[in-house]
Amino acid sequence: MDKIYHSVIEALVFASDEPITANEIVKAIKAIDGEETEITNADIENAVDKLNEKYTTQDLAFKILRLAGGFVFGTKPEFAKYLGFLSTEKSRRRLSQAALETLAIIAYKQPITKPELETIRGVNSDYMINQLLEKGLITIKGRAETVGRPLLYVTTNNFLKYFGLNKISDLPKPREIEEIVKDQDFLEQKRQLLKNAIEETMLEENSPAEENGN
Amino acid sequence: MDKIYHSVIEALVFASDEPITANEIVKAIKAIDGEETEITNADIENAVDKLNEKYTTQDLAFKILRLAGGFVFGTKPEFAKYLGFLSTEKSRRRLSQAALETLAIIAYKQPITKPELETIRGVNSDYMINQLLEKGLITIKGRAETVGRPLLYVTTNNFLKYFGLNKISDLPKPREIEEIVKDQDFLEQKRQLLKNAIEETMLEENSPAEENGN
Amino acid sequence: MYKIKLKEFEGPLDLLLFFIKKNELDIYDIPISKITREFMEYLHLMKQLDLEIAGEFFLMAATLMQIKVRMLLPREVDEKGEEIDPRTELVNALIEYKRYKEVSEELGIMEANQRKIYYRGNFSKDVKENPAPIETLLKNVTIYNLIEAFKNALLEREIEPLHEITVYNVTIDEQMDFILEKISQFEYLHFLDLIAGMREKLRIIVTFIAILELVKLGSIGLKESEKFNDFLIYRAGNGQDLPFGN
Repeated sequence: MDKIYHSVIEALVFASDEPITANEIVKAIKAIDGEETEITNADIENAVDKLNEKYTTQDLAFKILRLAGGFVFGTKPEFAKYLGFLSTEKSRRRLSQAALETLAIIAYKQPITKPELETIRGVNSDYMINQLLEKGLITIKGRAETVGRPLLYVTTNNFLKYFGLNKISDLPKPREIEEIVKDQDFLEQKRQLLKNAIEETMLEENSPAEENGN
Repeated sequence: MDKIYHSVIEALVFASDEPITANEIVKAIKAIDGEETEITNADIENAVDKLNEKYTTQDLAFKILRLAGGFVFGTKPEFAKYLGFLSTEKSRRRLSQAALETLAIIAYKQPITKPELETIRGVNSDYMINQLLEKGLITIKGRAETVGRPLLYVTTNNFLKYFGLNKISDLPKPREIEEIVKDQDFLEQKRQLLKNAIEETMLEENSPAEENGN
Repeated sequence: MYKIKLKEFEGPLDLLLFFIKKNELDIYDIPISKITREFMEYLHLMKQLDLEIAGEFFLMAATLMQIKVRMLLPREVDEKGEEIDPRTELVNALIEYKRYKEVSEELGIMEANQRKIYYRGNFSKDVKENPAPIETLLKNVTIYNLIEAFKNALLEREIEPLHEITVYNVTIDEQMDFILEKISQFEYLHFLDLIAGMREKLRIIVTFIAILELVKLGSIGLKESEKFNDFLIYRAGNGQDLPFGN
């Protein structure tokens, strides 16, 4: 790829208000310089890496991020305190624990129906689904083929952007069940068990029959 | 002025929604690092010149411009032809909103004539219909039996694919969404009150749970 | 003793996990009567505070009681002849829920990190030649946006809530009379003027159908207007022959 295209790619990413994909960049360049222009998505990826190297060397306050499948310029986190002064947008409320929990389940289980989601959460989730739909973090994608054909929910591009992810597979993996069980937390708890058992016996004196379960 | 402030200024100009003035930059820095920080409007002007020198030397595709008494980043004019490929944020939003509205009405009311569509939208829809036809999201399916026998528009398979639907009856009913919203705000408020009340009670006194529990 | 700051409980599973952690219990060997008692006491407290308790908590209470009873009975066996622990289902649900609860905490950290990043704010000085808007028609829109757009398009003209059925006292015949009466006063009538005072979408539609009917009967004719989305209505030859009721 021609050296000049580094600058064109830089300009295209810089001038785009949303993450721009390698595809779109290639399309833009071919639209101007002709379909025969030799440039591939891989060239774009390489150019972005080279550009970022330059920004690091030159100590620029921003660099190109890979977000929601595209490229976008973003500031380095260390300037956040100064930038917070500018904007009211960032002061918007963070997501509640319930919203994060609902999102996590939808993100990993997508496409997922409301009944499936509610089984895992153990609570009615109408309100949360509505909130997340309104915030554009999830959307509806068709219907399940099960009884009643309930709507299917999936996460959106906005979800990726909101959490700084490039693609859905970049999500942190939930721990396997065995891991959770082997977890330090639980090992510790096992060690505590003896102690607890003694305590419980003392507490349970009135109703020893009930503790068959242990 | 501290060298670090070059980067802070760079970040502020980059992230500001409006052209940012030297005054505002000074204010932001002093707000974070203290009123006694030695920094003047002239320092800002100098820093911007230095930054621009760096962008030129490094052959970057953008630089800081002086506009309406403030600073703003802009890409160099030589890339204008490539950037034409991206539309500006505002026109994109407007376009997308109108296209979406037209498409939504056609999807839910199909088959529908242009007069019917325009009665609902309240605006001439020639342009939008053409755009959607061109994109292959809608198509013509015969004529209505009413006066003038206007063309009937329906959505296409492409439309289904775009929205991840199997068939048109998979479209969520507006009422299904309505039901998710219903009364949930009120319930949520109640839930919040409940949580606060419990938190306070448990913090302030030995809860009855503890006493009864043993 | 109990002076721990109670976190938000997202539901009965969350509450049970809290009890398990607080009492440092083994999730695979939950002392069911102890935890049932704690759970019931929590519900009791909520009731004392005169707070509404979500149905899911009652359901969980019932489930716990049921498990408790089954713990006292001889163990059922599965097809392999192995004893079935009555707690298994609950334990699985708790672990599954815990997995996502953990991840949601990570998502919270990612959210916090992402909020430190700012994107470019002002694009006004980027020179762009020949913008190609067609390429960005419907970028990043989803079904939800589609429903929203549909709702908004209809709601703009609607006063009453969607789910309320209102009977409008408007018929096609009435609107035909109305149009003929109007047209008897003026030579031309703008469609937009005709519907200007109408608030309900249904009335406009009925009026529209009435116009089409009158055209079919040859009572009125339609003509292009200089304005978009408007047309002119004019008296046609045999219009006088029709009864208008006055």
